[in-house]
Order: sequence, then structure tokens, then C-alpha cells
Amino acid sequence: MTEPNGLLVIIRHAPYASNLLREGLDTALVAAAFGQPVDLLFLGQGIMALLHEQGNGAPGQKASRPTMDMLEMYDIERLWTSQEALQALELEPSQLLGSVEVLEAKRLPDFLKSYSQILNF
Amino acid sequence: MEYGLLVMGAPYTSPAPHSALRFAHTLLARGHQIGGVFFYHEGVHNASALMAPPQDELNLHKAWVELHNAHQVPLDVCIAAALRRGIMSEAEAKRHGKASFNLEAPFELTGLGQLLTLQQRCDRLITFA
Amino acid sequence: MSTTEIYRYLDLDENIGLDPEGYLVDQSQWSESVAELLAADESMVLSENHWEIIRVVRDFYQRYEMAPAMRPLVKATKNALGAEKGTSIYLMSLFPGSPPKRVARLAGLPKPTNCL
Amino acid sequence: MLHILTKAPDSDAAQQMLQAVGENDAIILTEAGVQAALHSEWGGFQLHSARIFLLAEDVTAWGLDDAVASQALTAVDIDGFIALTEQHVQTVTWY
Repeated sequence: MTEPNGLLVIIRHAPYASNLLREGLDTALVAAAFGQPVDLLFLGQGIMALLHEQGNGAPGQKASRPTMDMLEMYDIERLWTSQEALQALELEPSQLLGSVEVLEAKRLPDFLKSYSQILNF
Repeated sequence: MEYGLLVMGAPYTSPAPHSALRFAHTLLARGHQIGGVFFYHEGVHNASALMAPPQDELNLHKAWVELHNAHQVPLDVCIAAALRRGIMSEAEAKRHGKASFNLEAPFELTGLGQLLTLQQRCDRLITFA
Repeated sequence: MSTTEIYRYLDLDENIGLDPEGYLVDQSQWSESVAELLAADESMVLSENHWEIIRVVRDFYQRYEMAPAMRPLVKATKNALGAEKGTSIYLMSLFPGSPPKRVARLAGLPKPTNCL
Repeated sequence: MLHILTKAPDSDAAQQMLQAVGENDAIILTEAGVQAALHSEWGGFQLHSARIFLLAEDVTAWGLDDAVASQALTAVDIDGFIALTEQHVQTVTWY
């Protein structure tokens, strides 16, 4: 929540289930490449993209883990999820990539309002 | 006010393009401007000149072209999302060695940066998906 | 963006095909000597300074499965070769125009899609 | 902030939206979202009933005019939808 004028890209779809994760991340990468401050918020199935145990893509499909690892090279350093979203999938923070920050569910509305732009994937 | 529209639903798959068109016409009738419509994700299929719905159904491609012709609304299509899905202009078809193409003016292939510019420039960005 | 259609040949004897923008059609054909040929194709001679950056980009692709845009290219160069070389001015001097696109081509990688 | 929900009230999109809605936010239900009219127990109505609108054209198309009337829900036409986007600087679509 340090960039009140930044872009928040919300990711709500799992890797491999649709192309929304990839196309959402592409949007974040392009914004970051242009120098716009970007944070990512993972809700619902989107959290599946944060699992540190993710392996290679299914045959013929590109994996999403390398792109997740690449985010820091684009200076996208703040990845967020919510407590409620984690609980819904019965996941622990320890199962996620190290850099993920967990928001208390009731903070989510104010969190969204702290960004000047939001794109929802 | 100036509005930007982001369309991510495919024609005849999702109601999103219909909703977006209805929204666009009403916006203009209320005196607003539309800075651009950006087609992304499955929305890129709206740009296909080869769609041929039955005569008694709205031809969405034609409806977008008419919106452009009447109000000069830019119709921008994400090039990466479009090429993946087989939506391409004559120039891209040549570049990729394809025998045919299905995207023509007033639709324009453009980068994702155009979406971010639209969002920053317009007073409102409304997503239809 | 790569394509499976060959538009012209970099080296007909070795059957090395290029797409219309000069990128390798078959990435697995890349070798250091192919890189020299790709450079010669744009009237360029590769120095050790060029090679350092090509290796940075190949390592980047190996790890992230995507060729870098300018910003991450600067960062990756800084991480690998130090702050003096990790600047866009230095990269521009070696690869005038668009360093991300030109290095990706010489490194035998697909054109960076988010380069616009 | 204005939230647009285009999916049914039991969808992931609807659940995520409810987590994100704040005190002064408004909600407009469009497309499949209008089905919420059949679910008076939907969390959205419990939490934010005064600030929920349904897009009238979609309500009629889905055959839900009676449900909207009997629950005293607020339907707005597309002009009303646009008026909501005029009032709220930020709009997020949940789909």
C-alpha cells in the first residue's frame, strides 16, 4: 500500500485453467516496463499461481512459475493475497512463494482504494 | 467525461460485447466521449471480419465498425492476444506467412501499452467481461 | 513473436531459417557461430562487450522463459556485470535502437512480446 | 468505488467481490449477476442492500421483474448504470 498512485492488477484465475493469469501478468509486466508502479493481488483461484511447489507446465503448456519469479526483475515486488482467500483453499502462507504478503480480509476494501488504477483479471 | 472501454468477452460466447455496445451508445447519447475501446483476452475475436452470424442476429463486428464510423471511436486490439488466437491484419499475415487475414481498419492491432494509456488518459475505464 | 514459417535463410547450407523480422525460426539451431552470422547479417561484429550482454539475456531466458524488456535487461545486466554496465546508455551504445529486440535476436530467442 | 458483477451470486466472482466492497461503494448487477434477485439470502443483500442496483434490461431479459419487485430491489436502466459510473471514479468488474 505504499504506492497510492500505482496500478493494482488483480489475478483471480488459476494457471492452466484459462489464459487470464498469463494475460493479467502480461499487463502488469508492460505497465512495469513503462515505469508505472504495479502491485499484484491474488484472490480466489489466482492463489494457485503463488504455490512454491509449482512444476513445469503440462506438456505443450508454458509454466507460470518462471514468470512469477521474473516479476522482481520488472520491479514488481509487492504480491498480496487475503487471509480469507487463503483459508478458502485451506492453504498456509508457508506454501506460497516467499515474498507474498497476506492482508486481513477486512482490510481489502481500503486496500483497493489505495490504488489509483485497478485492472481485474 | 471521457470513457475508455475494455472488452474481454468473445462474441456469441459471452454477453460482454453486447453489454459494451449498449453502454457505448448510451454514453454517447448522454454527451460523453469514448476515448477508445480496447479488445483483450477473448475480446479480440470481436475484430474478426469473417464472423457470419445469421441475418436476424446482431453482427457484432459490423456493430463495432458502425460505432467507429458514426463517432470515430478508436477500436484497438491487443496484438499479442490477437495473434495467438488467429486474429490478424494483412501485414501481420504476411509477416507470419499466413494465406489469409481477418482484421481490417477501423480495427487496429496495437500493444498492451495502449490499454494502460487509455486507462490513464480517460476519466473512467469500464471493463466488460 | 516467433513464427514457424521460414522467410529467408541465414545460412542455406546449414538450413538456418529466419522469420521476416530476422529471428531464428528454430531456437535450437543457435550457437556462438550462428550468433556471429546473425550479427554479420546486420553488419555488426561482436566484441566481448556484446557477448557479455548476449550471455546475460540467454541466462535470463533460461531462468524466466521470456526475453527481457529494457527495464529488466538493465537490472539483469547490473546484477551480472555491475552498475557501470547496467545502464540503458551503455546498452544503447552496444545495441543501438532497441537493445531488448536486438540482443534477443542475436541470442537466438523469440522477440520479447511485451516490448511493444 | 463501483463494483459491476456479471456472474451469478454463487460464483467465485461474486464471493471475491463481496470481500472487496467497502462502506461507501455501490454494486450493480448485470448479465448473470441479476440472478441474485432469486436469492434474498445472498450475502450482498445482507451487507449492502441499500447500495445494490440491478440493470433493468438484463432483469427483464432474464425474466426476473417479479422477483425484483417482490423483494423491493432497485432496478436501473442503462442510463442509470452510466450515472453510477459518473458518480464513482473507480469501477471494477467482477466476472
